[in-house]
Amino acid sequence: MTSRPNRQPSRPAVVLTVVVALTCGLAACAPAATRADDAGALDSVSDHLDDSSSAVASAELAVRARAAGRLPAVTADVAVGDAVETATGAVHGIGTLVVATGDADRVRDDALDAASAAVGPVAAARTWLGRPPSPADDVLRALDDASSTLDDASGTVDEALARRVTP
Amino acid sequence: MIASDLLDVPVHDDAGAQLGWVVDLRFVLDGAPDAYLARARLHGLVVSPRTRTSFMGFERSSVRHPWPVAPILRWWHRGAFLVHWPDVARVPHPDEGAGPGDDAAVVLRAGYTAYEPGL
Amino acid sequence: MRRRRTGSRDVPRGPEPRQPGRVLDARLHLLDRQVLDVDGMPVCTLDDLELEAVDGRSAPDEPIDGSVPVVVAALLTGPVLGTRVFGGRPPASRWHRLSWAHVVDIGTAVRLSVRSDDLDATWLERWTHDHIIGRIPGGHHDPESS
Amino acid sequence: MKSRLLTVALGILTAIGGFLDAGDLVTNAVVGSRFGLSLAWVVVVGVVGICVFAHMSGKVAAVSGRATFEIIRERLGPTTAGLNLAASLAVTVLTLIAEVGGIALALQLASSVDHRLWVPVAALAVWLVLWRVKFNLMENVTGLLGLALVGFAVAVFLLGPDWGDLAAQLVPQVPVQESAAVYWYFAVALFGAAMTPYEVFFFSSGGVEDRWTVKDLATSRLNVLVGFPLGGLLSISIAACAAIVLLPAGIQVDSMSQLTLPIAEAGGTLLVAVVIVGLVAATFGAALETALSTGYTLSQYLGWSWGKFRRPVHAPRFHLAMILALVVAVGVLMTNVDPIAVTEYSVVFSAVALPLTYLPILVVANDPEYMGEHVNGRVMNLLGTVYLVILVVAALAAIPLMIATEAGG
Repeated sequence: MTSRPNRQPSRPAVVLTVVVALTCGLAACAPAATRADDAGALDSVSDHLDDSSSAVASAELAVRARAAGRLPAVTADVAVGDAVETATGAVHGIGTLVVATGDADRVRDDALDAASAAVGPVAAARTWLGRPPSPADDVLRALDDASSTLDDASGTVDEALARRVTP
Repeated sequence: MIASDLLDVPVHDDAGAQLGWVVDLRFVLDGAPDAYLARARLHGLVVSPRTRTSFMGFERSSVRHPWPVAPILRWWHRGAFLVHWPDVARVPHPDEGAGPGDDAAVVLRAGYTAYEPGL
Repeated sequence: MRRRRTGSRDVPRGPEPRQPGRVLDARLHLLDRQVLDVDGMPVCTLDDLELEAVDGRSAPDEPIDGSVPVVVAALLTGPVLGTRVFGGRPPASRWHRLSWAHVVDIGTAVRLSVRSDDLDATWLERWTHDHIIGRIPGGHHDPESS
Repeated sequence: MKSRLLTVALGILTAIGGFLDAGDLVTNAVVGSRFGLSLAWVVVVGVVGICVFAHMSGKVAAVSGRATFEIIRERLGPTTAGLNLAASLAVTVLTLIAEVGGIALALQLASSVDHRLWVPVAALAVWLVLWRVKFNLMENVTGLLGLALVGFAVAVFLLGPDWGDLAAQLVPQVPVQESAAVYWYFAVALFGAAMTPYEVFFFSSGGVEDRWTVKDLATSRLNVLVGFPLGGLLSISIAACAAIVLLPAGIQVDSMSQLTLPIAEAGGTLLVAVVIVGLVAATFGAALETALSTGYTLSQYLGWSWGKFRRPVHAPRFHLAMILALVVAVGVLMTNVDPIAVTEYSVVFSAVALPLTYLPILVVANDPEYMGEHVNGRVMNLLGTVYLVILVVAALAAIPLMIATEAGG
């Protein structure tokens, strides 16, 4: 086969394809959790705490709906199962963050405690779903507590972030 | 010879001046009748002076829509012309132009005539 | 401005005389159109055109100039698509030809007078049929009858 | 006369049910839970756009008998059309992955069997339908069952929200807790979800499959103009459900199960069951459409025989392409990716690939050689051109926004 330079319009096109493909690939792979600087890390902690709160709230809604007989057992189980996954994912996310300064480290540890403490009640909600019907009060109370602990932790992170912006 | 041996190839006049690029081949079905259709005779080359990109033929048709795509393409290909096949003096060999600087081109006869390309 | 052009920008153009037969432009009316067989079954896309001297005395790899009238010998498909996109030119032995004599009509698709199954150009279709799709149970089932 | 009325009604109902896919479901729920209804205007813009281009491509298919990708190849030439093919195939396969994952997630809701186990089953079921079932039957059954998603609209009423408050959310504005970049990122995602290119490939090829003629144009126009806006309304009601129940609770949607929580609160077990049927049908229908679209695009670019109306042995490469696409989808889902995440990416990349698909349709719809007397009118051309500008802007903005916001972080 001979190559013919007067077919060149195709070459920039090929290069363009490769560049677009690479950009897309990189964009898709860009890890969100590994941010070097502390402000970024605290942002991540805040995001993960939001995930955790979202999981607790989902579990709470599912348990309430199940207790009221408004949600089929299987669906409730899936919803709470997904919440457990999200909650553990958040713990993992916060735990694997790299923070440099002691101050940020302390905030992170508090957040990690709050997120870890939230996993138990969510998992307990799933256990409750699997058991024969019983009042959901205990489960809901535990979820409520976890929720307020998470809110407190979120507040601390926000304060720490605000301190960074206005030293 | 195949159509892509001609398409996108630069066009020079007999003095070597560049006139544009072959953007299309015009056929006329007036040859000897074949089984169903008359044979398609290569009637001429459509040459566009400004671009060799393939295009949608807006400068050869009366279609004016969709705006602004049609007007832009029509403007881009302004000055396109048709040369009849007998005015083509030389066609590059398919292997020509393989090396850089090797300028394979369709060369037109001296005193060639340019026609309106409209269909 | 990077203009390498030395010729005149806009050559004066005379009006094109009326042609005695139907006028077709390769890119506008032929290339990349769907080719259908006699039963309306898609055969291929028209990837390129083979041109030959009207007396038939021209080699496929040789250029022809304006001293000889040239006609379309065949519609080409297959590997010529790859070379149209990426440049180059496949050897003439690898062209899949559909003779111009089989062309019945040129409209929004190009229609042939022969059956798809009888053409060399569709060997891959037959291979896939024989070796893969035909072997899966139900491949011969007519979906319109269910 | 009666049977004609029935056909029209059936067409509209199928268009409503068939409008929603995993991309719409997930994106609307995510957006509703984070932005309330402040992005609902994007759905409206997207629905008008898909109406314009679906109608145009359907008209081209009916008048000329040529489906969209044949036209893309013929008008743009092999190189540009080849790039377009690569982009469209990538996006369509990504969407197919999302849909098959969506079926699995929806089935999990009804069975609590892990969705990873459902993936091969779902893919096999999709393939069997592609292999055996008549095109019309496939369309109508999935479309009508997909109508069960009306449950979301019902839920909005049962939740009895403060309507004034809900209407106030409709004003486009960036919520305080979100940044402008994230807002616009989700705007592009919603737009991409509403206008995914596969819908046009499917719509035009489906027109050829159904052997549409000029006489069917009025029916097709009615289906599109009534069915799609109603489908869009369902999209917005999903966002509304999320905005009413999930947003105040601080829940960010990251799984399909969360979609059932507002439904449970509103309508109880029965409505949840109905909606789950709708979720399965909508994702299943969309999986069929995307799988077919991979076959359509590839076959039409290369001139292969295609179509579900043919016996598989008469369109072998078309069927092989769909089988391979399904195998790829199962393979990717088996790597344990999150189908929801795949869906979120697929709608954004859809937005990137859109202009290349829509430009050739607009050009051909104006070409008298293809369309004869049915060339576009002024209004259609104006709309088409306006949308082309929007599409280009969305396509150019999509990747930078994705990088800047870390995919909506």
